[in-house]
Amino acid sequence: MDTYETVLEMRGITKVFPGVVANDAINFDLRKGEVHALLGENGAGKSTLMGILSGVYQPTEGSIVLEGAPVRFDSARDAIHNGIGMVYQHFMLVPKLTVAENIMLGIKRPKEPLLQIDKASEQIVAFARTYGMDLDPEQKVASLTVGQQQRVEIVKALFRGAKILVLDEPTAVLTPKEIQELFSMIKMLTDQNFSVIFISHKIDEVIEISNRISVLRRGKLEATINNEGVSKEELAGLMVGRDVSFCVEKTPCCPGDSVLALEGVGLKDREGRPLLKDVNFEVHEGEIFGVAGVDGNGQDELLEVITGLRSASEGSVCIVGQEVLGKSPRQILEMGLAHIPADRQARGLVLSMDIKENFIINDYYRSPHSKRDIISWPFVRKHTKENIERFDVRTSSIDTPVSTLSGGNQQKLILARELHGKPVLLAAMHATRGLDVGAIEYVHQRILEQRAAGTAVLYISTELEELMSFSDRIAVMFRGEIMGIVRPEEVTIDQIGLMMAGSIT
Amino acid sequence: MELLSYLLATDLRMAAPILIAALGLLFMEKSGVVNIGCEGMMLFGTFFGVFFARLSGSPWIGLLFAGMTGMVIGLFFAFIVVTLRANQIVTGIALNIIAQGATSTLNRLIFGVSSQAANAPGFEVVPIPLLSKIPVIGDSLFNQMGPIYLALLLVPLIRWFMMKTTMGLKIRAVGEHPHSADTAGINVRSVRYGSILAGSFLVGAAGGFLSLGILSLFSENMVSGRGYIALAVIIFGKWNSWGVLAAALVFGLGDAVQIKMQTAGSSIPYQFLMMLPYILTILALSGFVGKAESPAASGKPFRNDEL
Amino acid sequence: EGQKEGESSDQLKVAALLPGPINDGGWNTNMYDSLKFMEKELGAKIAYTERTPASDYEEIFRGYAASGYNIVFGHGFEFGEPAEKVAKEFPDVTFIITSTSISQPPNLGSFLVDDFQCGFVQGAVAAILSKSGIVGYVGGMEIPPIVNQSKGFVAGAKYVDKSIDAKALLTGSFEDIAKAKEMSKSLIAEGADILVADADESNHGVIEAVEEAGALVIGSSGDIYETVPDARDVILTSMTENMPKGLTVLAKSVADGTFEAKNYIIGLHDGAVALAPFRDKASLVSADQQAQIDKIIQDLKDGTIDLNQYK
Amino acid sequence: MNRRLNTILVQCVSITVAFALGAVVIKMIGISPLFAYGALLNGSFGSINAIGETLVKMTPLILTGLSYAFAARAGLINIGAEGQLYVGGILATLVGSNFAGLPMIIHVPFAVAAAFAGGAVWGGLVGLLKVKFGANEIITTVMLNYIAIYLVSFLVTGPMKAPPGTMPESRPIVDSAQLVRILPGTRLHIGIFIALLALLFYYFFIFKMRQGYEMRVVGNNMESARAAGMRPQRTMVLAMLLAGGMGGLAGGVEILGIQGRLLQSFSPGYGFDGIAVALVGVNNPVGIVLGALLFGFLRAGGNRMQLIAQVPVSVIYVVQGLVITFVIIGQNLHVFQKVGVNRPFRRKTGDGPAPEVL
Ligand SMILES: Nc1ncnc2c1ncn2[C@@H]1O[C@H](COP(=O)(O)OP(=O)(O)OP(=O)(O)O)[C@@H](O)[C@H]1O
Ligand SMILES: Nc1ncnc2c1ncn2[C@@H]1O[C@H](COP(=O)(O)OP(=O)(O)OP(=O)(O)O)[C@@H](O)[C@H]1O
Ligand SMILES: [Mg+2]
Ligand SMILES: [Mg+2]
Repeated sequence: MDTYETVLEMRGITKVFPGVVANDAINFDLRKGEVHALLGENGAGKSTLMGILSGVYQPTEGSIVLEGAPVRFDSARDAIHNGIGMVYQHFMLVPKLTVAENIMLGIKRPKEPLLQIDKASEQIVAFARTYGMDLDPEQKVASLTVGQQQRVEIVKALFRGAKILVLDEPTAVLTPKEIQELFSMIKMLTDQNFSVIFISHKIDEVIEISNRISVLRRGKLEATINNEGVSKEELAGLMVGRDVSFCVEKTPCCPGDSVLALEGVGLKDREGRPLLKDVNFEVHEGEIFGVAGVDGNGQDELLEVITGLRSASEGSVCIVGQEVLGKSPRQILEMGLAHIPADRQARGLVLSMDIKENFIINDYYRSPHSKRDIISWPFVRKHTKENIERFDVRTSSIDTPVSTLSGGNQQKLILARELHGKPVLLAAMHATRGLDVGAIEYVHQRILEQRAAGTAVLYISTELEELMSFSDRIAVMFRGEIMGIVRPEEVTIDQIGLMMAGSIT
Repeated sequence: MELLSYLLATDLRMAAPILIAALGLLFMEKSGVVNIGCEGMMLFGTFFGVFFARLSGSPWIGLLFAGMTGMVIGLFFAFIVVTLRANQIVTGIALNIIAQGATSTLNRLIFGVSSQAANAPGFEVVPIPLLSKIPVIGDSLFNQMGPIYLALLLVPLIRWFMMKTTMGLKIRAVGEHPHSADTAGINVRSVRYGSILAGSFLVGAAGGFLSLGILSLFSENMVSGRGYIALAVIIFGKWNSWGVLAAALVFGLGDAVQIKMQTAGSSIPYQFLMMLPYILTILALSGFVGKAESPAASGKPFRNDEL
Repeated sequence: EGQKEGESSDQLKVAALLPGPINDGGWNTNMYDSLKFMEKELGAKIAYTERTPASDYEEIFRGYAASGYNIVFGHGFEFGEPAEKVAKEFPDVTFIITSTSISQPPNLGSFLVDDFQCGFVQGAVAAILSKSGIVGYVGGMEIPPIVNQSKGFVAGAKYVDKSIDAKALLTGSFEDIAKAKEMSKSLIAEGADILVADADESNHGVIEAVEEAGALVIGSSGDIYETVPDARDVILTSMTENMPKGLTVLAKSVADGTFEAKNYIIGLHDGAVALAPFRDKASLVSADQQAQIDKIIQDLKDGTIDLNQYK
Repeated sequence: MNRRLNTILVQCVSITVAFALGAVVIKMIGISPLFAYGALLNGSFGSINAIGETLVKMTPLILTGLSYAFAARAGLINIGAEGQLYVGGILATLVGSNFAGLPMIIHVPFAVAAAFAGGAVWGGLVGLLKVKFGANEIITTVMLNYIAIYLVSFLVTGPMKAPPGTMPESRPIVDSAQLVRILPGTRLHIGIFIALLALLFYYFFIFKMRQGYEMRVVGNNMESARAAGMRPQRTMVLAMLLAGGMGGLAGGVEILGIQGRLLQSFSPGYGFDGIAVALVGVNNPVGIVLGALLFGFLRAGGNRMQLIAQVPVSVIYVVQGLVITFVIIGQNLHVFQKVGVNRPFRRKTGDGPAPEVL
């Protein structure tokens, strides 16, 4: 392939937000049938650049040239009509609407005031099939798995005639199998001359899927390189501007007493369908116990049962020998539980409140944080400041609302809050989701420190590589059941992948 | 039997203005707009309904203009809550206060201060041939005023519109998740403007029906809280037009029963009878309606430069 | 308006506090008309506050008194207490409260229409003329003038005929016309053929119901044959209370210095309260019936019927 | 800060525009706007008495504003201050018109506490219905308003009616339970201190106390609150209890300080104005005072406008409505500035201060 046809050019794009230059004179081009990856740390400006391409933002400077002609997108609508299909980092689907309704939203079909949902559904199903996807058009989006939702997003974009597909961190929420499916779909699309812009923090993926790679750092384009023989380290270096180590340096595990013990834990939903079935395992002091599985196979419920947010219908859960079932979340926290929830914004933080207020959310009611129902803010300020510094949360002040922190810093804040007091048990889920390599490295180190200090760690994730390199043992969940507990040294990723799909070792 | 027929007829009549207003509110709510100023909007409708019905000699024209008045007010409301993204509740409260003052002022400026209320030709009962002869329900259901039939027709029509048309889908999407709608190329603001205007037409017309159908005159503050009740009816009816109908009927029934009990010489203090519809609502809400889910973006202003 | 001859150079200034809007066609309009009448007859300068909030009675009394008004009316029993308070501060200003019987020399008197008596006549007339033997009364809020009149109504009807079914209903509001209309319809559906409307603004609702459902209406507080000419088809008669005249006489007595701080009651005996002629509906009243009505009125005037025993 | 100055400037301009529009209406009915506004100012700030009146009006408005604000902090929309005010009035009257002979130092606090308790019951009921049955608080508060108003009507015409006579009013508040007037020649009474204390309490409770902190967390993100071991249901009930209590206090101070006995429909809509007070003041203590000042000014001056300039009450409503509208417009004019200052949008599943329905 020597003669490339350039379909899209972004020239000298600069975007200034108050106080931040999110994009700084970026030149970016996309060729027909290629996958062009956009790599960069959190806050490097990737989403902003794509926001400009999709008409959500208007650039401060610079221009967009589409198939040779300069264009101007004043709204998402303009971009869509020009064949730009955007799949956002946070999906833009309406949960209460069905798949078909979501896909039909905004399709421009003049003179058709009626939905004719049945006819459209047929078309959608047929259309999706041509790209090897199965969709149930009548299902509500809220009831789909993330992977399925992503497919809906992609079909939605294609159905509207997108020629250029932008995928913003599409793999962050997928299982390995789903990632492979996504990749084969991307290949199918590029074979049919669609062009794809692929955004990710994950260097391996980028290397696997893309033809060319552009690296952004702090709003500037560092380099655009052909994906031939570039090394992981090289890219990582470009991304963060320093060397990054990829191996988790881990001392051998020397597990102590059992800290968390689950026996025959079962849970049913309102209709009586099992969410958890006979779950048994133990996590010991100084051990990282990984839980692998495709999202929605009971991990959420498992965590909820352990943290007391939900009550199991049978079995027993013990923390250091004490029964947990029937105890309130607060009582469990007081037993020494630290909790990193799956969705930091939904369940971990209160975005509109400030850093110190978020920091004390577990301890605010007890001395020395408060005395006789009155919060001692001077202590809280001092305490928060110390720990914020210790955990390297970057912020100008502890009085700023958490909503202004980047994702990485939000996660660090949660770590600072949960880990500063030497927990007995750390239950974490998706602790590195959406974070850049630097931040992931940081989170891992902190958790390893805890392990070294004797904390038992329950680590739920969908990232198999991470689990393999990071955990001492791994349990694989499928439909609410533990399919097996393995040691990472003794299995391959593929074997775990199979267990995640329901086969027993 | 006669009692039942009577109750049904009274129920339907008392429910109609609330129903029409609630259907209008439903449009707005579906697109994520809460209009607590419904009371005021209705009041404008009552006044201009009478005004134009007098002018033209036709209650239908009065009703039409009552709706259009609603739309003018709706445009103003939309500008403040959609374009300026102001808090919808305060705006609604301001609207209520203005309406109370403006309609009274206009009434006095136009019709003068007299003990003869500004009256206008009202709607007549139009019995539907044959159907109105059915025992019990015939007399109550098919022996009503024109707009009541229309209001009843609107119920399935709006349901159909929301579920089966492209516009309806857009409105639902905007109310549930405006940002998704926006990125899907839907102009969220226009959709909200449109919903507010369409809804305001109905709310205004509901006022018009109160002053031209239930009565045939204008008198200051005659809406008497029905706008607030319409808001409750939406929630009670779970944002579904059939539910709204049912809820409006519950209120109407409360009123009908209450009136009936007073006429029958009940010894219960009349204040308790007046409370009846409200107590019924609370009980119903706590007993079997349960948690209702509003459109997710309900009441929240939308800005499209956030992503 | 020019000043009347013989008056001192400073014009009489009269103000009133009203609980509702001046155009309610009932209680409040009565006071508005009275003020207008004083303006015309006495050349008074008039002012009024409508929809006076309960929290501000006292303050508004004080406001008028302090701004040089000679007479301040409180239009309703509820104004009594605050007026008593303020009256002490302004001995030169005369306070007159309607619909109550309080007095506080030297400068606070009251003016009461005998509502029970009005209701009694209305009830009697309705009972005499009713064909169905069922008569109704629709009142507004539960306040003394309404309650008294409704009790009088029932007493009057029973006085004529023990077996008559006299139903007295309250809407609980002067503003909810729609409810008044439904109530009246309901009464008519129960068989009532004559209704008394005594709910101010909501009277319009009663009248509409009567027009639609076919019955006759008796007005209260004023002659609705004059004030609601459109409804003459269904108007039987009214109890007229000539409040403008009565109040103007009082105001004049203040100007003349002959005002006494006492309770003035107006009723049939002094001619300020009367039953309006049947006019268009005279054909419905037989000579016997007319005689019976006249007798009752006469007996009330000279005290042959002692209403206290019915209260 | 520059921005604050800018905000104040914008607000001044928008209020001026509102009054200018109001002037057009006043002119239309044939009254000199200058004269009318002179009366407005004169009636609200023109004399000691006028200032007293403005403060008298502010007293219940601060409290009903707090009623809305307390609930809003826990993510609830309380339209029920009006009803809470009525029930507070009932209880204040029950205590205040009985127990003659108690020393004032006991009787007043007792009556005020009763008012608080009455409102708290009325508000707490909303909270309970919400957490036990999921009954939407907007509806239940609206319904309970009507119920309370009819309840008062029933009580003053029945069980609580002053013994002789037919007047629908309760017995008067006895001297020992009346709130002392503090400024000679005005009606200003110690209720204003009760309101200010309540405001102080609000500030302290919300920002310094752990229950207030809980309320804010629950109001902003219920899920995070639960995960942190809080009990959102209790917190919501507590919020509604306090909100109701504030509404009840408003009724109490009004009866004990101004009206002196219970009458039907004794509130001129303070409960509804309170919503606007809190919203104009963005639930912030200083904002609430300013909001109450604005409304107190309009109410006190409005009376005077009717009394002196003979501007009909309906026109006064128009002017009031315009002022609120333009204050809202002024608060939101920044949307016309080029770049938003807000945070980029994200899917905030359980987040944002917005309660489930707004
Ligand atoms: N709406 C906005 N207002 C102000 N600043 C913004 C806005 N959106 C983004 N920024 C700024 O632009 C920078 C780039 O953000 P962007 O979201 O494009 O980064 P990103 O590369 O997508 O990060 P990530 O990998 O975490 O998704 C951020 O550092 C932020 O400071
Ligand atoms: N409105 C804003 N004004 C100024 N700076 C902002 C604004 N919004 C965000 N930022 C800055 O943007 C940076 C990154 O924001 P961004 O939204 O890209 O986070 P993120 O790392 O992408 O999180 P996630 O990966 O979870 O999406 C942060 O440093 C934050 O301080
Ligand atoms: Mg991001
Ligand atoms: Mg991004």
